[in-house]
Amino acid sequence: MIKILVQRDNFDIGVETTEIAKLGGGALASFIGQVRADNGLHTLELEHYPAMTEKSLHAIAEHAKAHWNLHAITIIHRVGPLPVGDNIVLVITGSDHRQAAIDACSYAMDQLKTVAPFWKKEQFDNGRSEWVQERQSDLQAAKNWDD
Amino acid sequence: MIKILVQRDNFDIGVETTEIAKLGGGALASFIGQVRADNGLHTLELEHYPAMTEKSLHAIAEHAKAHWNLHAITIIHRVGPLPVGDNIVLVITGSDHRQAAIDACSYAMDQLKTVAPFWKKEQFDNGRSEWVQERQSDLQAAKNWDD
Amino acid sequence: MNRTITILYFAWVRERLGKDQEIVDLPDSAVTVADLIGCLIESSADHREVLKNLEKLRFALDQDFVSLDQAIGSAKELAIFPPVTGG
Amino acid sequence: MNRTITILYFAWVRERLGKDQEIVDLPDSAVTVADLIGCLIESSADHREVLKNLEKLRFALDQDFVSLDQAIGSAKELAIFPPVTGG
Repeated sequence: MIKILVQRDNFDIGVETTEIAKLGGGALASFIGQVRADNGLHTLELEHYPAMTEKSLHAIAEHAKAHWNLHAITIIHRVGPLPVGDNIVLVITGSDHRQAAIDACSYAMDQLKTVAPFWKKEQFDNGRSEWVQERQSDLQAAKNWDD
Repeated sequence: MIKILVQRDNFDIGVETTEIAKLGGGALASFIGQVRADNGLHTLELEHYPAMTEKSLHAIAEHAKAHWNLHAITIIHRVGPLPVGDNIVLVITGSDHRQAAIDACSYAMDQLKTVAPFWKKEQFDNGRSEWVQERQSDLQAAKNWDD
Repeated sequence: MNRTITILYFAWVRERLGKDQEIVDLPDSAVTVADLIGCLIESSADHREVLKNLEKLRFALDQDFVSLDQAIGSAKELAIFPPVTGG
Repeated sequence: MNRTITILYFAWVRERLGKDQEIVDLPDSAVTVADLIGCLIESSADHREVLKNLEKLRFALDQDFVSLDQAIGSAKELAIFPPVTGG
């Protein structure tokens, strides 16, 4: 099972985990990214390129599923204005083996950060706003999966 | 926050995730292990050594929290008879950084498999039962964190 | 037979140009993405300003990342945006 | 002044011995865990049978893993069990 959702609404890790657990396997890894209260940050505005997002998330999920022999992978990414503490992204992987589940989840997150067409704009308490810049550490993390 | 529970009851990943999310950080990694339907397996019976389990899980959690600078780590391990599909173990880590959260979660699972005093007995549909044996791959996985 | 292509802009590229897309004529001389960017740069001072540092931008042709020397071929859509920052 | 120590058994060790714990006298000659295991082996045919392959067993003294050459010291509790299989 591959499940990709890009939505304004929140997600529920319990519901998504139960859905993947039904497929068996016994090993479920997940990652949630949330808006962190950094330096007076108020809201993160998430913009994306819908046609390409869909394509890009499916490609990540399909590679992860095939490479780590997953039963299932769910990727949910939110868009729109997200206040501090809100969920941004959820990845869950289901496998027969814990290391495969964890590695595939980690891989999907690294790819999400570097190839999926999302852009974050930070809006601060003082009214200032700023587009988030790419991080070299994210590029390196994604690159490390190439070998 | 370090939260360690060894219990017969099930756990709820949604509830546990929400608790860790309240501490901030923005990066939450989790792993769930469940009873897998292998070769006619009916029930897994989980036995443990209560005094040592507590000590051992705390040591794992404390090392993970210090080494990866976590905000929080929750480890819940079930004991007693667990039918196929049931949850066995949950680890959730909360950090400022996704790789720290994921690595700490992976580390805790590897340690759980090799130093926490739990024993699994498999009970099969045909009435046969058998104690699970240690796996070399688990020992190797735990060892890989030593360097 | 005048070919056209849709140009999409995202994030600060969209904000600075004040538009999220435009449809442009594709001259026969525009073979690669770089050629097309050259035409856009000629089209206004805003374009010239926003597109001056190409190494700060990324390009997707029909929803696939491409480099500047990629041939446009029969592509319908070129997206121009800063490096992605999702996840 | 007779010292005693509680021996705990788990998993198939417990099943084969038919008990989950026993309290044993600790002779002055028993300095290390190996010495104590030696005394247990002498105590019954069941013990001898179950404890014959020590490399298949693990030992915890007052809830810490120890090797056979560990000194017992003032420990109150020795646990004997197969390799753990939790998680």
